[in-house]
Amino acid sequence: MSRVIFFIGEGLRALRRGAAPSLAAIVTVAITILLLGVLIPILQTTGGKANEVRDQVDVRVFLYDDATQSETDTLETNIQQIPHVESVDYVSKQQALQNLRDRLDDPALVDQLPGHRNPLPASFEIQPDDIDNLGTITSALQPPGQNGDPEPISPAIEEVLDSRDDATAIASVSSTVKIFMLVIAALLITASLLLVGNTIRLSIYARRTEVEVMRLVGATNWFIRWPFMVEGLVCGLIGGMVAIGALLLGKVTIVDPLADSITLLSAQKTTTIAFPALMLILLAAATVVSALGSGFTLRRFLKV
Amino acid sequence: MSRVIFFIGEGLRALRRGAAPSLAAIVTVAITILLLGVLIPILQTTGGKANEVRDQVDVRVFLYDDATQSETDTLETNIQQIPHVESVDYVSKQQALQNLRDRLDDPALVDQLPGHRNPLPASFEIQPDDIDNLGTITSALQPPGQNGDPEPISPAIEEVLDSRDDATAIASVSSTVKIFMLVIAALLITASLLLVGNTIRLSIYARRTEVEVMRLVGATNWFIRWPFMVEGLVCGLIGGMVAIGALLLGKVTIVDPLADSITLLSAQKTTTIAFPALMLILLAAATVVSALGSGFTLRRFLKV
Amino acid sequence: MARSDTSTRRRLRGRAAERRPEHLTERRAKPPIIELRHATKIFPGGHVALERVSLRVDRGEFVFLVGPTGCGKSTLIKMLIRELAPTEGEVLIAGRDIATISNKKIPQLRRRIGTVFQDFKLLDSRNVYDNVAYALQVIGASRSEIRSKVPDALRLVGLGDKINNFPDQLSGGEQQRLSIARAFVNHPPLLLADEPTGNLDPETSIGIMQLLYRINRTGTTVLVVTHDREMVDKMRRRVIGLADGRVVRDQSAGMYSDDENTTEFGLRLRDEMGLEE
Amino acid sequence: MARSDTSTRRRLRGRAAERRPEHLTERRAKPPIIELRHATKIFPGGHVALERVSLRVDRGEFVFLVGPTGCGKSTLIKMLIRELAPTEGEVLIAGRDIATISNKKIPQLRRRIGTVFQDFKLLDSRNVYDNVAYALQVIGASRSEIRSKVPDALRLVGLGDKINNFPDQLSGGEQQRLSIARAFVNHPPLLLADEPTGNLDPETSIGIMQLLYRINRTGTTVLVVTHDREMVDKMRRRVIGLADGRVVRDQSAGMYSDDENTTEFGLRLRDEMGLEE
Ligand SMILES: Nc1ncnc2c1ncn2[C@@H]1O[C@H](COP(=O)(O)OP(=O)(O)OP(=O)(O)O)[C@@H](O)[C@H]1O
Ligand SMILES: Nc1ncnc2c1ncn2[C@@H]1O[C@H](COP(=O)(O)OP(=O)(O)OP(=O)(O)O)[C@@H](O)[C@H]1O
Ligand SMILES: [Mg+2]
Ligand SMILES: [Mg+2]
Repeated sequence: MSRVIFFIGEGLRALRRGAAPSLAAIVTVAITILLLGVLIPILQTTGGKANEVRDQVDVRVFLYDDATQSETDTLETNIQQIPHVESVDYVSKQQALQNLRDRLDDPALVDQLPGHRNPLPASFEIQPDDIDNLGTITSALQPPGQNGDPEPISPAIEEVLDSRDDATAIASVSSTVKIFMLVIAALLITASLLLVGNTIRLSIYARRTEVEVMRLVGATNWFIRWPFMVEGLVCGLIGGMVAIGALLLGKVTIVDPLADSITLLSAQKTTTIAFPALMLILLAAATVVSALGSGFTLRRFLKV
Repeated sequence: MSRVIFFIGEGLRALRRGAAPSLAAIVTVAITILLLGVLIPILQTTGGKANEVRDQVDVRVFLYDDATQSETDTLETNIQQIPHVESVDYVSKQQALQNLRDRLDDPALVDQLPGHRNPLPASFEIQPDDIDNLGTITSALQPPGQNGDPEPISPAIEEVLDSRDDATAIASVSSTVKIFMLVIAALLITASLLLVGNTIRLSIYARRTEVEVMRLVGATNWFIRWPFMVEGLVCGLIGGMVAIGALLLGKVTIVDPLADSITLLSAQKTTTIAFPALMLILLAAATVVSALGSGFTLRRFLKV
Repeated sequence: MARSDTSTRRRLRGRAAERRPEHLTERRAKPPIIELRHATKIFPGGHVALERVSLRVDRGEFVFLVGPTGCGKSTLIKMLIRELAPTEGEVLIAGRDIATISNKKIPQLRRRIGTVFQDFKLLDSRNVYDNVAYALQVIGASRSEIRSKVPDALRLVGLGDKINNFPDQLSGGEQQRLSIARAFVNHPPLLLADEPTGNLDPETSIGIMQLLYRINRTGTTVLVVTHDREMVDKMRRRVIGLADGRVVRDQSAGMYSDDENTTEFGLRLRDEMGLEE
Repeated sequence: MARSDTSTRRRLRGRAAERRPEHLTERRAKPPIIELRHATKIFPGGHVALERVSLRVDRGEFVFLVGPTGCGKSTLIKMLIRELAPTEGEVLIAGRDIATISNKKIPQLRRRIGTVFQDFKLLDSRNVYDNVAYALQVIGASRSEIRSKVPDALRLVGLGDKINNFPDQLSGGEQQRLSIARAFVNHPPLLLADEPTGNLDPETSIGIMQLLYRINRTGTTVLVVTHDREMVDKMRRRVIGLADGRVVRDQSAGMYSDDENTTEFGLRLRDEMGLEE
């Protein structure tokens, strides 16, 4: 117990004196955490967009404008019984127009469809349980008839369309975007680790003679290491908190006011980690990395 | 002259011995340059997208489907004579449909406009010389008639539409995106400077006793400083070259093969700096920053 | 110096009296505390610092190690605490070949050997008090033990009023004495002192030698490297002479009374060296 | 040591002969090379290291500075090269108050003063040769000058065969001699040596003292801090005694023949200190 107090006291010694090595460690941790805190949410949002695209792969069943309500209802029930169908959504003509409007950069274009005629048909949007089962569903909707041509299972069906051709393209684009984002995220995290490790290494190098002396007067490796780890932990904590303070400040003063006007920022998907959770993870990472980094780096100087 | 050779020799001394401080400086420079080299092009592309949006603000004149060719031609001439008009583009019905198709995430939606009826009208797209002159152009196209209501200047005109309402929104969104990107870029560059400066500071701190001894045996500040600056310069150069090597490798093996499938990557706008130029700038920056950083930081240790 | 601190001295002398019989009677029965067997040290680059050195130092002895500069004295000391490993031959401490001690156990060895380094090896970020305290902290001494022992040790070397100075705020001689205080504060059974009086004036040197003598009388084996020929001559203790990495002299200079007490010893030294008390 | 290197010695002696008249006749006309006027140094924390110290050292003198450990000798040396500034009073070098020298000109002052630091202050990342060469590089010496002077200086202190060692590969005494070589290699008009023989055996110490004496005979003023009372007694030069930060003794110990040459001097020292040549 008194050991623990001693190690903590020792760990704080360099910080109390405001020694250059600990300050350098704090600065590096603060900056890398700040960068991660800014860039990770951006990467997440971009990755989220890619996922959205992937979700858009579906089978659409377009209906004649004169399809009756009962035809439509029967069709919906039938569709729900097809294997591999995850969900079916009915999209009315009005809904279709609204969707188109939402997806255009310039919604006015739709409003100006002259005479306000609505040329869009009603449809069913069918989500497959997997992107690969698109074909099965399509064939179930249009089993081959007597002459070998596909025959729709309901007279209400004007046309069945699956995005099978696009599917492969979209799947590959969305996965390349995601891989790309993952690569950048991995790069960022590796870079942060290297930067922090590098600084810790140099900060211990600056005190290598002291470490050597400690060894020579009979300190065990762990006796030397604990205070350094406590110091690393505290530096990580301070650096992380400084960074998170700056991030919160930036969020409140810059991002939040803008969030309304930029969809990119407001589009927080369920796949993205919530901001407070991210901050906690970063803080924990900073603390653990610098503590372990200190302990680990020290090995090199404990050979005497 | 022999001075210069001496300073260069001295500057390379630490590197020749593979001393920890210079290695640390190289690592930090390499990592920050790598990050900048990856993130700056991404920021540039995003900023370019924002500019594109800004360019889309215009006045549209929609024409009746039954407008004659001569009516159309006359109208085009008239429009060109309106003040503040920068350019006029005729968009045929087919062109309009094609545009809509291009702007949708899911082009199939347009193809499925049932019966392949084309509901979109032909139109003129008028670019104002400035986003603020939209109103003037619109009024010139529809001067108030006798009863005070706007009267189109040609019978071919079904409707005149300007994106005045959107204009402010778009202008603000596009400028916020740009500000946001600038903020991130500034943050990145500041962070890089701080990280490199921090490492340099620590690397000189690790050798502060040597600097002190040099002072005590009669070395002038510049006599001490030059070798450190040469060392900084060389570390910057090596670190920069390592990073640029990695970037080129990454570009050739990862980005170029993907560029075809991801429009984000292939959309190199004229506003973005070309890749080789960026690399050169980064290399120069790394070299200059670490050389000057070394010289500057040393000041603190030259007080003896 | 220590002259004013009679209580500590009495305490030390008391201990010596208790231990004396054991260490006198059993001295020959136990293995020598230091033994070198044909120990050779060749530095990378080829310089032969020590060449087939063999010597034994028994428990409780007081030994001087002398020799011209660069003859390998510090190298020998460094081998005893395994800061350096011999290129050939064996180094035994208390009968054990220290090459066979695992890296993890080396701190245990070093804690039982107090070392005054030629270049002091102080902890620059700690003040005088904490430098000495560190030697107790590594052996896990309690806070109260540290609080009582450290000021005593510092008073004995005459640094009682410099407790809060950092090493770079001390004179050369003060740094040297700090290094000495750290070496003996945890009462190690073996004390190695590499030129402990190189930066001290004759009067203070005698005080330090007197202190080492007193520590020796409590049963601690003391090995002192020195260039102070006068001191060596006057102290009449065993002298090992090195030259060019070889033992060239090893004489247990007779005619010294084992029972001379510390005050008598000090008086005689001062007298013979022409210093008035 | 230097004994083998007769050519260098002859060269040095030749110079001495040329300069001698000038420095003997004009000695009193010029301002003293070192002058302290009521110099006081109080360290932050309140310790008074020097208290109203006044003294003059003329050009060409050879002066010993003695005193117990912690009495302020190194502080005085540090004030002479403006490593420390006096709290009160003035420090004049060659008649100029060094407090009035701008920070940019301080290196010029230091280049004209060779200093042997008590803790050596070697450049750890440079080998023996480069450490000495550095003192010539700072004054802008040519490569050929460096190539001829550095090996000479190293031979004079007996480090001719350690040219490629780094400081941490030298024994204590070797480091000390390296520091001495660096101090005199550029023939400064003033040489300050803070305990230059603390880590040396008596024989090597005499060699170094002989070297300092020889340097002094070329016209260089030499100030030596030492604890070696025997050496001080035998050399019969001026002795300034400090105690507790005050000058307590300043005697230009008479009866020494100014014209005793270096060999005679060395022989006499060895003889009087009981060392056979
Ligand atoms: N790391 C090393 N590499 C090469 N040579 C070394 C190394 N360490 C010491 N030496 C050489 O070994 C010899 C013995 O060194 P040591 O330090 O043992 O001498 P010493 O007897 O303590 O001398 P001193 O009285 O000057 O302290 C010296 O000549 C020194 O130059
Ligand atoms: N930076 C400092 N802060 C406070 N006190 C100091 C500082 N430097 C030196 N001292 C004190 O000033 C006194 C004189 O120190 P100085 O180094 O001049 O002694 P010295 O005469 O050279 O002794 P030695 O013979 O032991 O080298 C010492 O008592 C020392 O503790
Ligand atoms: Mg030694
Ligand atoms: Mg001193």
